[in-house]
Amino acid sequence: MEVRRHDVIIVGGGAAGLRAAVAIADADPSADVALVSKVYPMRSHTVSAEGGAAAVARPDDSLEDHAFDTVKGSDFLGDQDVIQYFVEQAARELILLEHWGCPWSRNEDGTVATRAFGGMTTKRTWFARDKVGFHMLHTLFQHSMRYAQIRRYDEYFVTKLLVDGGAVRGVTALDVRSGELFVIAARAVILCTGGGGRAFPFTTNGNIKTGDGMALAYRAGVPLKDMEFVQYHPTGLPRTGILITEAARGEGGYVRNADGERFLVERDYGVGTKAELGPRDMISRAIVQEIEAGRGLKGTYGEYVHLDLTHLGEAHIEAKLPFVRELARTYVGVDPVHEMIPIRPVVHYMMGGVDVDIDGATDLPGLYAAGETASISMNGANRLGSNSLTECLVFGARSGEKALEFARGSSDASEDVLRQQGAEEGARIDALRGKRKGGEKMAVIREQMAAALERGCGVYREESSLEEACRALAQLRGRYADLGLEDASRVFNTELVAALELGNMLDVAEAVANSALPRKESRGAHTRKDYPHRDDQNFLYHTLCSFDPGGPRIGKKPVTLGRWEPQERKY
Amino acid sequence: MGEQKKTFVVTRFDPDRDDAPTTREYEIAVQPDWKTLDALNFIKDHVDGTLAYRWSCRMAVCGSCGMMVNGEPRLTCKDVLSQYGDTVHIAPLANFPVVRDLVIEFDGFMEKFERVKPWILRAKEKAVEEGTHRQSPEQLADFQHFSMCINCMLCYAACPVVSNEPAFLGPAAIALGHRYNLDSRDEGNGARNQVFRGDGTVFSCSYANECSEVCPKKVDPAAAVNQAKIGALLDWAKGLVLPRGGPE
Amino acid sequence: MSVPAHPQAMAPSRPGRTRTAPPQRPDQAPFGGRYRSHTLFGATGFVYLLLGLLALEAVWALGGGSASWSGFQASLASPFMIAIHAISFVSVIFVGVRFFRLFPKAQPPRLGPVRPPPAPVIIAALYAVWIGASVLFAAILAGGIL
Amino acid sequence: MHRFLLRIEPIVWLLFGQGVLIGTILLTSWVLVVGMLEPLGLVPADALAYERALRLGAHPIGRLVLLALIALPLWKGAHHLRHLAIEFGGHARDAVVAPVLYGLAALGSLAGLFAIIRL
Ligand SMILES: Cc1cc2nc3c(=O)[nH]c(=O)nc-3n(C[C@H](O)[C@H](O)[C@H](O)COP(=O)(O)OP(=O)(O)OC[C@H]3O[C@@H](n4cnc5c(N)ncnc54)[C@H](O)[C@@H]3O)c2cc1C
Ligand code: SF4
Ligand code: F3S
Ligand code: FES
Repeated sequence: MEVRRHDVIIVGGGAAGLRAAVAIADADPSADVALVSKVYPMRSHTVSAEGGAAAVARPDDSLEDHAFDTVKGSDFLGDQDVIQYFVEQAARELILLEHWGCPWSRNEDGTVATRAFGGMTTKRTWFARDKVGFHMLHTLFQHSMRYAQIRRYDEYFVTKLLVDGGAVRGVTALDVRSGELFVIAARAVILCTGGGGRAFPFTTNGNIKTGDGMALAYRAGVPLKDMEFVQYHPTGLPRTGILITEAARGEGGYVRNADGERFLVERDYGVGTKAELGPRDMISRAIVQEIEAGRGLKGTYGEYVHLDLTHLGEAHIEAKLPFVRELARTYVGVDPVHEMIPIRPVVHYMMGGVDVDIDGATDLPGLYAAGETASISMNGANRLGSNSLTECLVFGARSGEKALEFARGSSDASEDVLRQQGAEEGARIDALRGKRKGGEKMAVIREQMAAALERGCGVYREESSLEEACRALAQLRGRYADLGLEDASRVFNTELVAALELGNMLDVAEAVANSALPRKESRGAHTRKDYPHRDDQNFLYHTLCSFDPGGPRIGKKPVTLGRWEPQERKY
Repeated sequence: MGEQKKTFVVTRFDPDRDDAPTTREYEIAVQPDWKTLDALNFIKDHVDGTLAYRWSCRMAVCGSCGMMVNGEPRLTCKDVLSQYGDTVHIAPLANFPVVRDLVIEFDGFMEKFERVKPWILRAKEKAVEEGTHRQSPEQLADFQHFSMCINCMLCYAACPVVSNEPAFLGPAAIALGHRYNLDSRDEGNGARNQVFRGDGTVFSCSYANECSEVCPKKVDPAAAVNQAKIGALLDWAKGLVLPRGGPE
Repeated sequence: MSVPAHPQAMAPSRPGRTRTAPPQRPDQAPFGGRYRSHTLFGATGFVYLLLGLLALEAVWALGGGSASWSGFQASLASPFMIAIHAISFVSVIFVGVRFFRLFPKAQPPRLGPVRPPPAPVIIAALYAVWIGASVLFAAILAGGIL
Repeated sequence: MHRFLLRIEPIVWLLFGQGVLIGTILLTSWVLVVGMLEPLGLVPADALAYERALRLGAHPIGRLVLLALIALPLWKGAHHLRHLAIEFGGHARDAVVAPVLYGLAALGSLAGLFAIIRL
């Protein structure tokens, strides 16, 4: 087995991973960075983000407002020291991106334009038309190509973290192209593998978002934090789950039920005068309630409501939301200039993730995480739209710098240990590849996992459905061990990769359901029918979920408050 | 709902087993609102787990799902299935070596892409403290559509020059280099124009315009390539009278 | 069905870690469907080369005195030569129509502070020049003026 | 040869482009009148008679136009045929095809220059 050595390994080439790589390369031009990604970096799902990235740029805005909006959006579960650092660094990061070529949309005077976003009190979301993630990712990727010291491993799938002597020593990575397993050794590893929305049936997430990094850390003994908080985005397309960006509402779109009513205005759903610009969790709940009250529309793929942009006019839609128009036309056959777009809440983002501190460091020395895969406790119980792209940059950069510092101060692992662990992992992968025709079907397990999550961990949850989900997922975990695969080829074996991803998603799914069960309150994205109110007395803490062969173990971690004490979340 | 049977003739190639690509047929029931990718995913999940292809975003933005559908380069997640008859041929993108089944070798493009220096080049980097550059909406409009490329490679599969001129930088790489040349924040024109005139020269393009015809993102790479020729020409002429300068 | 492309087409400089199947050209290349117009455009190269040589012969003949000029004119009067010119005429029109459509977008969005006019204006101007110059030049050649 | 071809490419392309643009504009009426109408006897007999033809051609502007009419189509033709050869026959023979075609265009242009000086 071949062993490659680097100073730092970054797993993931999305916004967080690329930013971390650039930060390391800038901090120390002699540092040798490996950027390992299971897809070519520009395919990372950051590419699909549409709406924008938040940072205080206007003179009439303030860091304090941004921080408070974020704290309040998080339903007071965000750590306020982290949020403070975030808002301070946000603008700097977006300016850097501007210098690197990001085509931000502009005001007439040549300054960067900003738009309104849900839960933000003012226009502070930077945008590049409605392809923000696309432009940010391509800018970052193209900029990263300048640095010769960033060594890319494109289409290498990381299967395991190598731990020895109480510290992380590297990873094993499957070269998807050749089917060969490599040991990549380093003194620090940063996980930037994105979220895991693919475990759910209806999601805005792409096929690659399978929670790999969360599962890697979890299996290495690092707890996952706040996994019960799964953000549903109110405006996804039925069936595909493709996202219609929140900017569609930011630019003035309305949400209407079957009777054409703007129910966010007509009824009290807690969004107050913000109406369509309210936060995602509240609007998602409002839509579900409208549908349950019989005011939804029925379609082939379940019930839905309407997003109405027709009053905005063709010119405005073309100027600000051209991609929304393209998506609606292509995927539901609707031209938003003339017709309303069918929408429903779909899984969008995981607030939870690998438990890290403000430096992105986990409890396992040498292991760091950033971006959606990490839970740095900035988003708490509910993320505000347009905060997470900036989060990827701010904490991607910081974790990069911290990981580099750590790597400088530690020593290399012994080659023998690495080889041996690599060989064991290689045997596991070889056993999985094309094994046992006629075992459990992958598609079946995947669909049942998604169904269990949807039933148990949807927009609304309750004791019985959560218990059922935990049971069903544990059982699926057992059946997964009996998976049957057909493809025995080494070269570009996508079935093998999908099987590894399914295993990761099962870990994530179990963590979500088991973390949600004991939280007997409603907070942010976690809404219990049986406990409809927030309970700061008993539940103002972060949930930790740790791996145990007998099933997930749940623990607690205090929330860092500071400037703001919890108060009722009203808009 | 209006289910319909269609036969998919899919190119298969496994270097471990096959000398050359073959085809395999799958007959499945398709839904009227499916894209071509939905059919492949159905086949993969329910008929033949060994079929290999790339995809991720299923919303026409990650650029990984390009294939030849009935001989035309298409982004399969955006390609409406109902436009085709009872038989649909799916093959890997033309003009690329094939790794397996519908998966093409992408590294050749990555090399070309890197050569055009697709990043901001300046004699002196601007400090973060100075804030953002000023760039008017018109200056942005100069290059914006060239920055929309998702690297899906459909243009390479359509370009008749790419078929025979292995060195040719090709439409997307040139469009992205040109995008930076047009960016008011960039000063790397000279360096990129040298690349444009070097091996893989922009002048290899014979303005077939098919790259622009097939581009799913309306990047209009043909415009970029041919604008780049004028840029490279002017820069060359300037080089005859003035000494060369600018960042590398 | 498909024709092989250059074996090195889009191949990386260092071959990948596994064997690949060679690149194929698009099915219709180079004659069919979308490539027909482009291939014909390229083929007008023959016509232009010929017309350039004929123009050279014409000027050479003119420089050689009255007799050689008449000889040249007589050679053009053969049905074969007239047919050649008829084909050439169609080719030249085809080149103009195809190229003038593609011309505007090949112009850089700006040269220094100068921006070219919008595409429809450029196309209109090209056609105006084409037709105007042709009428004028034809009138001169046919003895109408000068 | 490859290096040399790369070096001259911008100028060749410029001449090619002008061949397409100016060449087409000039050739339209040239082919129509000299190649078709005149041989068919559809223009007045004295229009292209030696005296008048020489007077027009020897005028400074006439000389320029005639040079363009010879050289530009040659470059357009040579460049297009080179591309056609690559598209059909592949790249291998380009090291022979390109010099021959461009050589022909260059010689033709020189001959054209000589021819108009001789007028
Ligand atoms: C449709 C959509 C729209 C959004 N819009 C917005 C918005 O407008 N504003 C906003 O702020 N946020 C938005 N978000 C959220 C935001 O885009 C994500 O949180 C962010 O892009 C995550 O970036 P990342 O770098 O953490 O991960 P990703 O971009 O998902 O990248 C993950 C990387 O990890 C790699 N990887 C994963 N597993 C492995 C493995 N096992 N081995 C090797 N590599 C691996 C992948 O190849 C990939 O390169 C949106 C999200 C979605 C889905
Ligand atoms: S230019 Fe268009 S066709 Fe070519 S890679 Fe980019 S997006 Fe795809
Ligand atoms: S198809 Fe090819 S020839 Fe030029 S115009 Fe496009 S690059
Ligand atoms: S799957 Fe991303 S472009 Fe088609």
